[in-house]
Amino acid sequence: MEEMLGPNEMIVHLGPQHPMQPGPFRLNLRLKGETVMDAEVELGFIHKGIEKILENKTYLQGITIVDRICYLVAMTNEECFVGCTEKLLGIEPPERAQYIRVILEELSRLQSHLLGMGEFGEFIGFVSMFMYTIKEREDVLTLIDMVTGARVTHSYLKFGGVRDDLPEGFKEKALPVLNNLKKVISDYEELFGSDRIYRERTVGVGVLTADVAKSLGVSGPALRATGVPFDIRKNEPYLVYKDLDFKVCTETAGDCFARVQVRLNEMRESIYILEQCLDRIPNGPLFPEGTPYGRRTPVMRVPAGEVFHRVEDPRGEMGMYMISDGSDKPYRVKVRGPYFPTLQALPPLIKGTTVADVAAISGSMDGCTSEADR
Amino acid sequence: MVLKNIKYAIKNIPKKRVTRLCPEVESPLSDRFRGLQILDKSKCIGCGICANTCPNNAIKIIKAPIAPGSGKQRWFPEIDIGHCLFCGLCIDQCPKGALSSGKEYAKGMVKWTHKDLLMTPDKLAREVDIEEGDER
Amino acid sequence: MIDIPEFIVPLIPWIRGLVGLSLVGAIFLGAMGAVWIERKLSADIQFRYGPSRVGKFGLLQLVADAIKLFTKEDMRPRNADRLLFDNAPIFMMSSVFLMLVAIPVGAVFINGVEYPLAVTEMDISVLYIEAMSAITIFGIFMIAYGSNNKYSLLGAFRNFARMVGYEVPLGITVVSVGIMTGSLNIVEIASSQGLLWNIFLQPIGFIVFFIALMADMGRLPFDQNESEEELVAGWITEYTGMRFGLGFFAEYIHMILGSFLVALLFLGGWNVPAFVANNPVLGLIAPTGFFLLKTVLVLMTIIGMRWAVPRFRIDQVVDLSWKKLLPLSLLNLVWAVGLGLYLGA
Amino acid sequence: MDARTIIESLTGKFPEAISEAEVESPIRIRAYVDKEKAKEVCQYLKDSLQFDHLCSVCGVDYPQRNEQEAVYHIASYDHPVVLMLKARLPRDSPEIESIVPVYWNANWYERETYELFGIKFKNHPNLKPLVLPEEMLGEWPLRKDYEGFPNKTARNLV
Repeated sequence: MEEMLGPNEMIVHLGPQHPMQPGPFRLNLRLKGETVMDAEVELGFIHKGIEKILENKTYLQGITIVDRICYLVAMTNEECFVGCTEKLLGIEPPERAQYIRVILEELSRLQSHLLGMGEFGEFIGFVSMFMYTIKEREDVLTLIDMVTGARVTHSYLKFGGVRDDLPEGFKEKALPVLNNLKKVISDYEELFGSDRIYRERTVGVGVLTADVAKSLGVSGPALRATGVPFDIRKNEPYLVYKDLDFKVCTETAGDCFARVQVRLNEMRESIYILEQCLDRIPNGPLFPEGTPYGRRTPVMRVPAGEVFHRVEDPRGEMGMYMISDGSDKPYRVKVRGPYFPTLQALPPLIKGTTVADVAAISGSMDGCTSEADR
Repeated sequence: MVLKNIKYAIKNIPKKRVTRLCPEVESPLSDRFRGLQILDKSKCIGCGICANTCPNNAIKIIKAPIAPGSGKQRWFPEIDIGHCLFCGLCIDQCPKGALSSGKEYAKGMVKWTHKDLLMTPDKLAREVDIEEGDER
Repeated sequence: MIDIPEFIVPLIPWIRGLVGLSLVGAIFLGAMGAVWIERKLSADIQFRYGPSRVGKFGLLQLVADAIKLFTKEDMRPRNADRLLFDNAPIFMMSSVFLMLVAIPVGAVFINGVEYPLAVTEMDISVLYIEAMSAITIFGIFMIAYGSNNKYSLLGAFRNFARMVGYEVPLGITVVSVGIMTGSLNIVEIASSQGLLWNIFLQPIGFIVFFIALMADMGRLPFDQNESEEELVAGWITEYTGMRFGLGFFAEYIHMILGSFLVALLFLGGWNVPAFVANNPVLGLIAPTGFFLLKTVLVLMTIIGMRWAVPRFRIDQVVDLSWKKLLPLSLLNLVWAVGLGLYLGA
Repeated sequence: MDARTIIESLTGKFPEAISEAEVESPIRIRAYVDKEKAKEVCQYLKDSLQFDHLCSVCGVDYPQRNEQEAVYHIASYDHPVVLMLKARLPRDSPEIESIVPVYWNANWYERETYELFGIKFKNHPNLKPLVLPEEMLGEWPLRKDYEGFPNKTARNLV
C-alpha cells in the first residue's frame, strides 16, 4: 500500500485496537483528506485455531469449543455443530427439543441484533443508543440464562436433544419481555426514522446493490437489505422452522439505514416465532427414545462420512463441513462463518467514502472478528 | 427532526436504574447457574470419566482422604479452576451424579497465583474453607 | 437606601473588578460542576447511577480525577514537536481566560444602580470575546501538529473546517444583536434588554446562535474533531496526565462561557424587575443568582444534547453552516436592522 | 432446480473432468473434479446452473492416501442445493487453479487454505498469509502431521 501513496495522501491504520471495531483486525486506509482512496484488511490478531482444536477434541468437547467462535451467537454455532454430528449419527431430536432449540436460537438472534443495533448507534455518535439497547438485551439474556445457566457461552445443546427442559413458568416470564421488546422496537424505529441527523448519516451510505452483494458473497441482513430474500431458515429449513410461520424481511435500498431496518423487522419476526413456539411447544421427551443419547452422552463413535450443514446465524449463513473417519474425534471441521465474507467485502465497500462513513458502514455490518479469525 | 430523540432521552431520566452498585448488591444468579463444582464424596467412585470429558483437561484424579482427618484414601477429582470453562460437561457425564454446580463464581477464586486455584477434593466437597487466602 | 461613604465611590470599579476576578477563579469549580452535571445527566438518561462513590452523590469525583491527572506520567510521543506539544494546552487555557476577562458573571444593584461584575469593561467586548474564542483553534492545531499523530491531524483539520464555517453565522448574529442595541459592549447589551429578552425579538437569531455556538464548542452533534469511533480521541489522542486535563478543562470552561454568552445576549442577562433591583438585600444577590440559574439551564441543555443525538459527518456540518445557517443569519440581520430602527424610532 | 438435473447437466458438459458424482440428498450433491478443470467447471456452474454463491473453500489432508483435497462448497441464492466439489491434489506439491476470477469471495478462503494446508492457488491475485504470521508460512498447521500442536498454539501455563 505504501508504494501507491500519492501526493497529499496518507495511510491511517484503524486498529488492531480501535473503538470502531467489533474485534481486533487492522484496517489500513489510504486517505486523501477525508476520502478513503484504498483500503485493506489484515486479520489474524485473534486467530485461535478452532478448526485444529476441534480435530483434537471429542465431539462432546467440541460443543464447548464452538461456543467460543463468536460469543454473541454461541447458540447458533452450537446448533450448526450439533446438527452436523446428528446428521452423521443419523438421529433427530424429538419435537420438544427442537422447539426449545428454536426458542433459544431466536432469543439469541434477538440479543445479537439488539447489541448490533446499539453498537451501530454508538459508531455514528449516538452514544445513548447503546445503553438503550443493552438494557433490553439484558432482559433477553436473563431469559437465556434461565434456561441454559449461562449468559453467553451456553454449552446447552446435546447430541439428540437439549440439556435441560424449559424451567417452570418460562412462558409467563418470557411473554412480558417479548411484549416490552415489541414496544421498544417501535420506539427505536421511530427514533431512527424521525431523526434527521441519523438519516443523513445512513441513507445512501455504503450502498450495496443486489448483484454486487451476491458477487461479494455477503449473506444475512446485509444481503437481505438489498432485496434478496436469502434466509437459510426458509431455503433449507432445519429444526421445526418449516412448520413455523414467518417471513423473510427484505429492504431494497441496500444502505446502512436499510440494514438496520432489516434487523428491526427481523427482531419483530423473531418475537412472532417465539410466540408461536411458546404456544405450540408439545410435551414429550427431550431425547430420541430408544437411543442411548441423553443428558449423559454415551461414548460415541461417529460413523465415517461427511456433511455440510447450514444454519441461519444472526449475521448470515453459518455453515460447518464435518468429516468423520469413524473415530471419536472429527477428522476435519471447516467453519464457514458469515462475517468472514462480509469483512472481506468491506474494502471495496468503503472505497470512495469518508472516514466517518467507514465507522458507519462497518458498524452496520454488525461484525464479529472473533468468528472471522476463528 | 432531532427533537423526538431529545424527548425520548428526557423521558428516560425519571425511569428506574437498571445497574447495580456492584460489590454491595450482588448479581442475581439463575437457578441453573454453573459456578464452582460441588463434590459429593460419598457418591464419587473415582472412575475418571469427568477427567476424560473435560475439554480443557482441568480435572485430575488424585488420591485424597475420604473424610477430613480420615486416614483412608480414595480416588477423587481435583479441578484446576484456572483452566475450567464452567461448561458443566463433567457434571452431565458423571455416572453417579457426584458432581453438581455451586453458586460461587468469585468466592474462593481470587488468588495471587495459578497454583492456588487448584481445587482439591476437600475444597470441592466444601470440607475446608475455600476462601482461605483470598485477596480482597 | 444604603449610604456609601464618599471615599469608596472612586474605588467601586476596582472592587467590582476584584469580585469579578475571584469569580473567574471560581470558574474552575464551575467547570468541575459541569463535568459532574454531564456525568450525572448522561447516567440518568442511560439508566445508570453515574459517579456515586466519592463524596455525596459523587460530587468529589472530579477532585479524585484531578488528583489522578496530576499524578499520572507525563508522556510524550517520540517524534513530537516538544515546544508545541508542551505549550499548546497552556495556550488553549490562556485563550479561554482571555475570553473570561470580558465576560460579566453577574451584577449587583446598590441603590438601584447597576454594577456589573466583570474584570474589565470595554466598548467592543462582544467582538473581543469572539476573537478570543476563535484563537483556541490555534491551540488545537498546535496540539495536533505537535503530537505527530494522524488522528490528531485529521481531527484538527475537521476543527478548522467547522470553525471557518461557524464563526461567520455566529459573528453575524452577534452583530445583529449589537445593531439592535446600538452597542457592542456586552454589559450594555445585557442590561438594555430589560424584561423583553432578545430571544423574543430575534428568535431566528437565537436558534442560529445556539447551533453555531454548539458547533464552535464542539459538542456532540458537532464533535467531529474528537469523534471517538472514528479518530479515537481526535486532536487530543496523544495527551496524558495534566496536559490532557488542561485541554479537557479548557473545553468545559469554553462551554460555560458559551452558556454565559447565551444568557447575556439572548436570555436577558441579570435583568430583574425594578422592585427586586431596588431592594437593598435582594438587589445584591438576586440578579446574579437569576443569571447563573439561566446559565446552568443553558449548560444542561447543551450537555443533554450530547447524549440524545447522533453525530453529523464533517461535510454535512459544513453544508449546514454555509447553506442553512448563513442565509438565516443574514435574514436575521435584516430583521434586526428593521426592528432596531422601529424600536429606536 | 433439481439435484438430479444438476448432476446430469454437469456430467454431460464435462464427462472427463467430473467423476464420482452422486446425489446425497435432495439438497446436497457431491462430485470430484479434475484439478485442471476446476475453474472451468465453476464458471459453468455460475453461468448456467445458478450456483452464484460460494460458501467456502477448504482443504482436507489425507496423509495415508498421500493426497490432499481442495473442497469447494458452492450454493445458490435461488435454490437450496449445495454442491460439494472436490479436487484431489498430490500431497507433496498441491497446486490448483484459483477460482477468484469466477467467485470474488474465494480470495480470502484460498489465502486461508494456502497458509493452513500449503495448497498453492495458481494465478491468485494476492497469495499471502491471512490469519497466520508471515514466519509461520511453511509449517502448514492444519495438516495432520503438524507437530506444533498444542505446544506452539497454546502453552499450558501451570
